[in-house]
Amino acid sequence: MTSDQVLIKLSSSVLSLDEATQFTTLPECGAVSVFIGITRDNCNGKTVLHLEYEAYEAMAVKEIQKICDHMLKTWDVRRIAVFHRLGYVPITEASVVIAVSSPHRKASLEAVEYCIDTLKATVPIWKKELYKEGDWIWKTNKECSWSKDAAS
Amino acid sequence: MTSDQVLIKLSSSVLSLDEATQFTTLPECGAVSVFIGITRDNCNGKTVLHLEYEAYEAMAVKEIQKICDHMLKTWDVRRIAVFHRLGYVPITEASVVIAVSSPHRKASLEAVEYCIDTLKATVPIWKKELYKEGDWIWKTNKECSWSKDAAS
Amino acid sequence: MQRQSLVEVRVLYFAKSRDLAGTAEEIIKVPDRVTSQLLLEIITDRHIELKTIQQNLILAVNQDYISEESGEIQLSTGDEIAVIPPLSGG
Amino acid sequence: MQRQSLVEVRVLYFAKSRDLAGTAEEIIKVPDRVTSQLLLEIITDRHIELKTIQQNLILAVNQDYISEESGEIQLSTGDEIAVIPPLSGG
Repeated sequence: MTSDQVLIKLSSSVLSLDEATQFTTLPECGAVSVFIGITRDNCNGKTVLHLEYEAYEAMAVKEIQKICDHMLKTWDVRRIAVFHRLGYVPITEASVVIAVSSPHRKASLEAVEYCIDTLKATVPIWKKELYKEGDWIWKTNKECSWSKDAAS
Repeated sequence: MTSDQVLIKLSSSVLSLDEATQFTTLPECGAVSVFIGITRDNCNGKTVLHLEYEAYEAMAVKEIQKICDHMLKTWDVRRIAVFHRLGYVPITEASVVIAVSSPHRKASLEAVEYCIDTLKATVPIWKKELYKEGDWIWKTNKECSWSKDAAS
Repeated sequence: MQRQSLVEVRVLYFAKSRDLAGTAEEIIKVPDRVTSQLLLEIITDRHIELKTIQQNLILAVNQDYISEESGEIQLSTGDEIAVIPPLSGG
Repeated sequence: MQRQSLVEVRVLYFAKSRDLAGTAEEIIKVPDRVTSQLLLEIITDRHIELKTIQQNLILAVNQDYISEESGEIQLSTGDEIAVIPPLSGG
């Protein structure tokens, strides 16, 4: 969904970094800070083949919108793009792209960190990690407050 | 200049965000943090037409390499790209692109902030800001320790 | 306790909760006034395998997280309940 | 003071220092042992207009910043001195 200042996408195809940075680039903004979360090839010694992401889509968008509202209230940021991948994601492809623009850099740097941290804590999206040995596991973010056995 | 882990470029053409993120993306890295410094259209109420950047090129590369060496020693980061524009830069084009990759995001987020802050304080590059009214000024970063009248 | 009616709600299951429940969604009848704890109990009684991760589940009603702090919740026919395992987005 | 020789060095001027000096570079003779303060004095004596921003200049020798803390510096023929105004990169 889009408003003037926020662009949120859940996508089953490759996320566009260019689209995120183009949406956030404004003449009055001297800074764009970007965070890209990428599919790693290993976790705790096991070789990861690929990921599969699943979302409660309507609520995920709603929770991301809340995060963005808080960012717009807290920092002098002007545009925010948050893209999250769904479905099959191979190694080294992006699972999340966040871009934030501000007139001066401190705001965008702080806001992008807040965004990824809070996304991991509140947005109903789940990652299945599939291993070379054929097994798989649903992961848990350590940021998730109701997990009793938070792993990475 | 390039090494295995660091890519530094001073360029008179458009900086490539794709090149920076492709260089830094590695299978063992779950995070890439990016900072893009963009040409703003105004400064203290004056309309900026464009910028012109100048560098003491050999020393600029050397100072950027020192920054990167410090980042590699201080954080678990794996690849760093630092691109800076030289010459004429129009409004909304990037003057600097920094990308940093790490297995986990905290390192890349902290390191990219350190990089832009320290670049502004130590790297011999100068920005001339040209205004609509026909005048211009050589700017001063407030991070520059030997400036007696630091402005923005 | 106040007299209660039953309402029909849609329950959605995701990730590990869907694997354990054996379904992505279902329609069930629940009391129209419940706490989140009671609602979770009702749901995990229907799918016993969910008991193994009950401590790691929370619920959302109409796309808003609820918790014990939410107190007693008023439900209506057609409401959507989501059974949410620990998150791993980002 | 120890007996001194003169050496030929290349001096580079950038940004505002180049505007005020009226040149991007020149070859000059300087003592082979100097402090940064003395070296800056020698350079700004050659280009009086630089006096207006002398407080905002530092020097680099062979691409390394120097300062009063550097103490006395040994110079050789062919060394490169840069006159560096306040930075504005990034």
